[in-house]
Amino acid sequence: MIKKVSPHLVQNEPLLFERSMPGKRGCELPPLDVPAVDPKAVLGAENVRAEIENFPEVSEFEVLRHFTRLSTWNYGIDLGLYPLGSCTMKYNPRVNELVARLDGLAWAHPYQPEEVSQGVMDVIAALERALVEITGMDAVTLQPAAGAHGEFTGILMIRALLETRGGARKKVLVPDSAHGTNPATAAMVGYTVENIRSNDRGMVDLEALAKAVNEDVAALMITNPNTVGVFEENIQKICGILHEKGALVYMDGANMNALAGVLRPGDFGIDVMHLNLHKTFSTPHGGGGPGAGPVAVTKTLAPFLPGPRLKSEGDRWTWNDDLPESVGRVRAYYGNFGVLVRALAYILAHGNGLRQATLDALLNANYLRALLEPYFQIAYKSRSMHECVFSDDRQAKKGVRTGDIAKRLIDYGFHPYTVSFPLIVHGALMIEPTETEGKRELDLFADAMISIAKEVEENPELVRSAPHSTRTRRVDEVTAARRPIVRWRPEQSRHSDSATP
Amino acid sequence: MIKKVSPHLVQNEPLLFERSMPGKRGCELPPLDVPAVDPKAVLGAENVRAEIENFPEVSEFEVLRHFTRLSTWNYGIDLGLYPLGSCTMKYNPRVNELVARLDGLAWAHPYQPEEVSQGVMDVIAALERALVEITGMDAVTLQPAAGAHGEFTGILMIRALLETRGGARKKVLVPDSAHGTNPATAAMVGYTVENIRSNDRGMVDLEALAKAVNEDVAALMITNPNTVGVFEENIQKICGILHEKGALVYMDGANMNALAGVLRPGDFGIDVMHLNLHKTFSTPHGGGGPGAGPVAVTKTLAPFLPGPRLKSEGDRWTWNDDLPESVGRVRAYYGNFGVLVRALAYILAHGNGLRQATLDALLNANYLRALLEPYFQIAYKSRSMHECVFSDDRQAKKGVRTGDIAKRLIDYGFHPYTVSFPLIVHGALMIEPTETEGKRELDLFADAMISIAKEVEENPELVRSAPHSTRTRRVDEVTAARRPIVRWRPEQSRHSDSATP
Amino acid sequence: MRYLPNSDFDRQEMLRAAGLQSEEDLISYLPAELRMKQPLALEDGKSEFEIVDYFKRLAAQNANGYASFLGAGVYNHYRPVIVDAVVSRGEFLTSYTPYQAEISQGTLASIFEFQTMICQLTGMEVANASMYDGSSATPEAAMMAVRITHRDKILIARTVHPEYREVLRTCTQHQGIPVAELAYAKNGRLDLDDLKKQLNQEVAAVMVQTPNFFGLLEQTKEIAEIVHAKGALLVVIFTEAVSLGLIEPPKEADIVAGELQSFAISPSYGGPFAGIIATREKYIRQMPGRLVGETTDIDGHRAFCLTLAAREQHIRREKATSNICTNQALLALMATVFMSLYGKNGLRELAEQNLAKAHYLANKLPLVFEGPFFNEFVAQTGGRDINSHLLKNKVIGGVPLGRFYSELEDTMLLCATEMSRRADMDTVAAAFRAATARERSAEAITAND
Amino acid sequence: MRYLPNSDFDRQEMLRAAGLQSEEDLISYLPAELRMKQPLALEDGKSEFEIVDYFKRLAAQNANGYASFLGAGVYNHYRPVIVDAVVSRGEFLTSYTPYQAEISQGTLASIFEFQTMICQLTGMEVANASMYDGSSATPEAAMMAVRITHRDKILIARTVHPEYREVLRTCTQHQGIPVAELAYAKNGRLDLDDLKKQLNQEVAAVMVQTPNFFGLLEQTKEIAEIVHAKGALLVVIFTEAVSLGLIEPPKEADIVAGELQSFAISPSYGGPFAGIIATREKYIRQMPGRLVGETTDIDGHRAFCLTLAAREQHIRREKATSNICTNQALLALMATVFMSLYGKNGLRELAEQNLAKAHYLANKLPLVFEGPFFNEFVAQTGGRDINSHLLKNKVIGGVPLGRFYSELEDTMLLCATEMSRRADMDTVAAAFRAATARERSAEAITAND
Ligand SMILES: Cc1ncc(COP(=O)(O)O)c(C=O)c1O
Ligand SMILES: Cc1ncc(COP(=O)(O)O)c(C=O)c1O
Repeated sequence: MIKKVSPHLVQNEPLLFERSMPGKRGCELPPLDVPAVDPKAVLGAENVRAEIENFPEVSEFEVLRHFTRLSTWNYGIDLGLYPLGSCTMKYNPRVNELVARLDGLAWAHPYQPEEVSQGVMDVIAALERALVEITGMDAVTLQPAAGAHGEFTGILMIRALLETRGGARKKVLVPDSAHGTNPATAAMVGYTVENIRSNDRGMVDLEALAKAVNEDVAALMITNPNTVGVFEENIQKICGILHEKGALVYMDGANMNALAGVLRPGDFGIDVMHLNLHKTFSTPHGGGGPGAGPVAVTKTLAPFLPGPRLKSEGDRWTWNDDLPESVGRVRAYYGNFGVLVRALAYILAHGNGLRQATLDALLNANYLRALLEPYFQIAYKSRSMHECVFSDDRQAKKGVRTGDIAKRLIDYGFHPYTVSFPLIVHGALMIEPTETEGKRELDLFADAMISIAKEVEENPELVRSAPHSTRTRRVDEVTAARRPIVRWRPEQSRHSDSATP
Repeated sequence: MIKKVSPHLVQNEPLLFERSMPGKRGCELPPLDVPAVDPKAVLGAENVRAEIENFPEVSEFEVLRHFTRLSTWNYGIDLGLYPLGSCTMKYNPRVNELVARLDGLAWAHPYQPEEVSQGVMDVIAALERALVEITGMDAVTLQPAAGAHGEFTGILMIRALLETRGGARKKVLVPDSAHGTNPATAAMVGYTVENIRSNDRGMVDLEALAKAVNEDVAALMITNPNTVGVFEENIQKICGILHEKGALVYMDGANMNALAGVLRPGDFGIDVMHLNLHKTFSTPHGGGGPGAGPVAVTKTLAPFLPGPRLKSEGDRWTWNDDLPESVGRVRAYYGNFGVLVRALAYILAHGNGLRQATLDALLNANYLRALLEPYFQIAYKSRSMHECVFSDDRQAKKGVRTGDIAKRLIDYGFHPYTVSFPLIVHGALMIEPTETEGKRELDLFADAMISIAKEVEENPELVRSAPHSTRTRRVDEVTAARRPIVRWRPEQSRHSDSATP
Repeated sequence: MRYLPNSDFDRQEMLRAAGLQSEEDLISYLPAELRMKQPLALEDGKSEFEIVDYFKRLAAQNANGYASFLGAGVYNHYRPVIVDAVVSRGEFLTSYTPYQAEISQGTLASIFEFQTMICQLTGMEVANASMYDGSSATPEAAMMAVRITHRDKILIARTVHPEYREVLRTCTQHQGIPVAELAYAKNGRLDLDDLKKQLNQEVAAVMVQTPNFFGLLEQTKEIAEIVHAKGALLVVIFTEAVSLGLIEPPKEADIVAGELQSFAISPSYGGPFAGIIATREKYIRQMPGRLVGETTDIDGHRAFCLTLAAREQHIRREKATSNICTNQALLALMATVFMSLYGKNGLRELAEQNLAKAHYLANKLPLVFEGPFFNEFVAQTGGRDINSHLLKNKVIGGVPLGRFYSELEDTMLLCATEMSRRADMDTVAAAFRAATARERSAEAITAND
Repeated sequence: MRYLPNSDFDRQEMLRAAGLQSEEDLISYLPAELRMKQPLALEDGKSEFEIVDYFKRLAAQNANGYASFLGAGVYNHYRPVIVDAVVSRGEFLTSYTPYQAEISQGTLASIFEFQTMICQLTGMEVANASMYDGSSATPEAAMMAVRITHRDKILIARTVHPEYREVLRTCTQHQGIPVAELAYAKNGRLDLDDLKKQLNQEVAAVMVQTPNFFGLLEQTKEIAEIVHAKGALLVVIFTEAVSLGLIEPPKEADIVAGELQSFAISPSYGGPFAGIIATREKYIRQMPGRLVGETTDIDGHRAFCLTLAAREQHIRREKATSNICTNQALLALMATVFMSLYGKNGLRELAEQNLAKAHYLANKLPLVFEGPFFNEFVAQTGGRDINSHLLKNKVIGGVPLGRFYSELEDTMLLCATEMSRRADMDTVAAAFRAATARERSAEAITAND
């Protein structure tokens, strides 16, 4: 039975362009307090554009109402459990939004004089310190804009280090369970990618790894706990194997939410790693970003960090650009500062209590696993950390796949888990509850999953054709890709949609 | 056909008490920086309470999610047209929320020294000035907390004035079309109420009025435009009739949205009036408040205004308490200041352009009237100002009443109009679109109303049993009143509601 | 104009549909002599940027970032961030009185929770959905007592907030409800002898405030016994809701009238706040204000709706229990969120911190009264202008009581809350000490002359 | 802890259900030598009040309420209030990449609107859902050009933002993509002769920025002709999106890479911002980043979904067009709301105000370059420390260019926007004049010696 949601109504809404009407606007300017200039005169007529064709013209209230209505078509963590595995969809504390918007922080210009920037620099320094402590590494850069960007930065540093040691080498090893950004990153830094298979416990196969590691290998990119939520128990051995051949170990720290306060990658033998502040440190996912992907490194790699770096000079901070070994900037300015503020606020809120948050994340995942294991095929028997991954094997026999179960969950009032990832699990259901969910919500989720498992037995078509109760029903992604319409044009719209007037 | 909304899902949510679990909390305090004291020691054991029984214990995120979910069961102006007649449900500009929260305003204490309060006092002075200009009256008090409170203040002042003229008199005249607060107010000030009937044009019947006015009459409380949206064209004569007998005229200014920038009550002969800042001046209705009900008066009545009053002393403001004729405070401090800030921001935004806003309000109402008149019985043939009032006479023949049509509108995605008020209209449908609605939304509303009119003909039961598509269906108000349950108690809940886990 | 969604094109079409030629036709039928000939003497409409700029400039002219020891009915408590996150949701902010229950369950459920928590806090059986504020709840409670007892006299303690008493007088003066005041004793609490003296069979209600205006706890149990013995009702008023986290609730009261500003409502120069009235179940039909009740919908699911509207003006008109209509729903929602966040233990800890801070400060100052106090107390200034001195150091001292009580000319009412920093309290203590020292040395000089 | 909803009671029950004895059992199987023996060397968790207080103190250490003439890729534009009202809605703020289209139509529809408006503004046919920022969009555009042309050399104008060029170098250095820079002419714009000289059949793309780093308009039409004649692609970069309200869009470009910070994204010490890449339809499958497309649901209603995922890392892994995953959706939403609010006419007026303000200020200062500029320009300081003088008056002057261009040691880049007040511009002008006057009188003194 569906307990968590009830049918209700949501407002329809056309696209802005369809709402537009000549002469309207939603924002006005103060009167100009200097003489107007003739654009054609100062810029040259050829440089002045005609009006922006079809650009919307809408009043303020219509804009607010437009986006408010659109928002009601969305699901967010604020509405309920969002167990999207590998994404750590935890509560986004609202105080973090407040502090990030304080004038002195939000309106700081990256080029304003350092003497009137000590506060922002202090934020950066404090966060670097905290992340060093949490990871057990030696130094951190906050420049990368997201996890993938951090990976890029880290692999680039490995490359730069290896070059000083005689050559960049050719290959990066990536376990077959890795996230897609890992191989994509290696390729962007000019490496070829070699996959390492996982063993039947969901961990890197040591033998396969040992065989693959040679003087051509620059690094292994390992995720720990890995994408099946399992701790790589041989992590120290793995690092040893790589180091023995002069290769390095990059750790994808997307799953740091399983470790903070309990284990430190710095103790594993990791050389470089990134963190996803929008995961472990609760900065909002915002419909797909912004994120931040700080990179933590050992002392050996520290000189290669992107510049500039903060340096203390007496009692004040200054930016140091004089970094001869640095790989160079990976982006303009100093990183996604506004995201850094939020992450620091989150760390301050927990302090050394981060360990409890981690334990709760593990408990929630293990609790769900225990409740669901009777109904779904667990991918690996190994112990789970912060997420649990099932396969749709049992349900597939009835012709129902993980994607169908996911859509049916929507009818039950939940955002689905991560579908079909990691690739090594056949029809994966990857479930990460995070520590900010309580037992009540988890019980409702387990009930829903179990109920769906029964539906699969009794009425698989019901599941295959889900969702049934949403404003938008199953979306035709195939047509979207076959003949892409990626912008609105007058009269071209594909829809026959009387429901959006 | 229902165009404006689609079926979707909303989250269920128990009451906070049902969510509560010992040991949780959603807010923490900084460590105490002074020695703790033993409450029993300093207060006496008998003065220290036991724990607050059944008081909720919930974590921060649960609180946020709880109220977010609850919010999705609501309809607000932000979602669509809210044509609640007499309530002027217009857009609430978000900038007003921002400025009302500026530290220097939101954290000003009413007893802080005047030398560090000049900014807040300036806000009050500026709003008083603007309201004097808009109403054409001579002085304004911003103290009253809402319209009804303003009425009370105004009638009290009339009483005080009349007492200086030899006696408070006995009666207050109230047209039968008046809002319920008018007679209730008169009673609270110790007057008996005499109803004046309206004529067949929806206006005060001059003859009936003339007959009723005598030396026992203290005042007439008139609404203009009145509650059927019609301008009292004889307003000057009406004032004359009252004044001739030494009585005064109170104007309920709830409908000032029809006048601002076009007509000024000060020119009608009005002695006292109130404004509803939460209507005409767009401060948010907030689910039922806060409001503010400034009272504007003629010079004659000014000495009776509640104190303290602002007074300028050189280049600064000071509060003047030395007001021998004042009726006294009607509330502590200086009024709903936070509401005043928002109203002033709204007035600044329009400035002298308020006239256009008024004209748009009139246009919207007249447009809707034109579209609906073929299907619904207009209450009076007189011209409409900012709202139009219909009767359900035609639909009643099919057994469908205004309340049923209202509930059916919900299925069509609209908040209903005001139901069954004013009382003089048989089965009233009182529709006030306000100027912040655009033609598109009005067209959808008219379509919905017309469609319902057809449903009444073809399938009245469909309308009588509406709404059909909301999370909560028609609510049993009779049972609620018969055996009132106005608080939660463990195990007592009336519901059999598996849908709220 | 950015707030007006109709374009000129829309307007033309709509005028046509309404059978009108021009905008002027919308008003041309109105008495010509009344139609404004001149535009309003207001400036041109301002852009959002200018509006923000204007108010920022005004805001900067007030105390900003000052430490403050003002209380006296308006308290400086921390406002958790979640509160604004909730009340900024358009679904709460831009809805109105929940007449249409089917699309107002969010507001209704939250008011039901509010009513319940107010009962739990005050020890009463029923509570309404809000009054304008504590000061206006005071006469409403008095009039309610008059209706219940069919008596008409009110006794109110002088230790009730002076402005509340003034509002009571304003509201009762023309209703034939005589109001008399009860003296306070040396210890700053209601003088029980004066109460006994003035109390008689004509008295509908005795009104006291606890903690009272001087911050002291009134002996509500003893008072109740005296009052009830004469068949009158006891109305207990509170201005500092945080005290209810720690202090025995006034269960013995017949009506409780209070102010919830302390619960996440910013001081805002005195409003908007949220008052409440709570009482015993048997008096429910005499209560003013909105009430939400639990019921079911036609499918049998739990639902909430406004109830007992037969008390209210829109049904009963001149026979209503009050004329109140729009009240303070959004502020009540703030208070609800606040209570939910602090919860059972948090609210107690909050109250304990207030107690500790106030006692820390009080211990360093010369107190006027001796009784048990919560987070406010009266200190002796000895006629010295301590406040001006503090103000120069960006500290706002206490409320000088001379303006309300001529006999307390040389005193001030100070308040310390969880927001009061120890260092600032030490500054206040030092100012008191310095003033005494200055005077002593001044005396010394005078003596030496 | 307030963020953790499980009570100890819950935890015990859950442990039992999971077959565990204690919390320790959740980790006891992990290598003992790796498990932390000590708690993290962080302070105890802080209350919300302390967190706010901490950041307020830090915020107060930065420039607050200063007038600023900094630009250089980060602009000081008014942020309409509606923007935060929209992005604060939990439904937008707390959702993630809209993989599950059926409950993400809000995000998807808004991105579709974003992509459309970016096309309308830039004159391109398709635009993606966002890149990290303008600087990272720059190498992405370069690599895209390499994929399209199967050539591997990049030419980039020295008038492109220096930090963007540095990022390009960082990203291309290990991919075998040589990057060469193109000189600027006396007039501060790309030196067309140098372009012609360096351009050859190996060049995949020529990258220019307009308005360029000096604020000047590049001659993109002429450049395009030269570039296209050699079969290379033209990549046009922009950092000041407001300019697109007024300036002819770079229709002749093959790829446009830009930064939308100007559209309601606060400077935030340099991020988070939102970059974009827009291009011609035929190159769509070589674009990096997310794309939203229009389709229908099984009932035939219009719907949106992520599309052409076959370009992306989660499908293509090492063969993906980029490794980008999480991008800048919420910032793109801010920009979308901003564009919707200003709309067709507002955006133009905004651009015109920027133009007027910048020209007002520029007219009073000694300029280094002569060409047409939008809202930034380079002024000659003559080696005088004008900025320090301004800073004392709470005015932040321009960006000294010596740090990026050694040949421009005695110059600064100034920016004026709609936020620049005339009085502050007059202050800047006066400081320039005063510096010259001081120098002249100093010269006079020296001459007299
Ligand atoms: C395991 C893993 N690695 C890397 C990433 C990439 O991080 P980002 O999306 O921040 O670029 C993700 C994000 O989904 C991930 O789950
Ligand atoms: C005509 C009229 N008069 C008076 C009032 C009372 O105003 P308030 O609710 O602000 O007390 C209303 C409010 O609904 C009204 O419509």
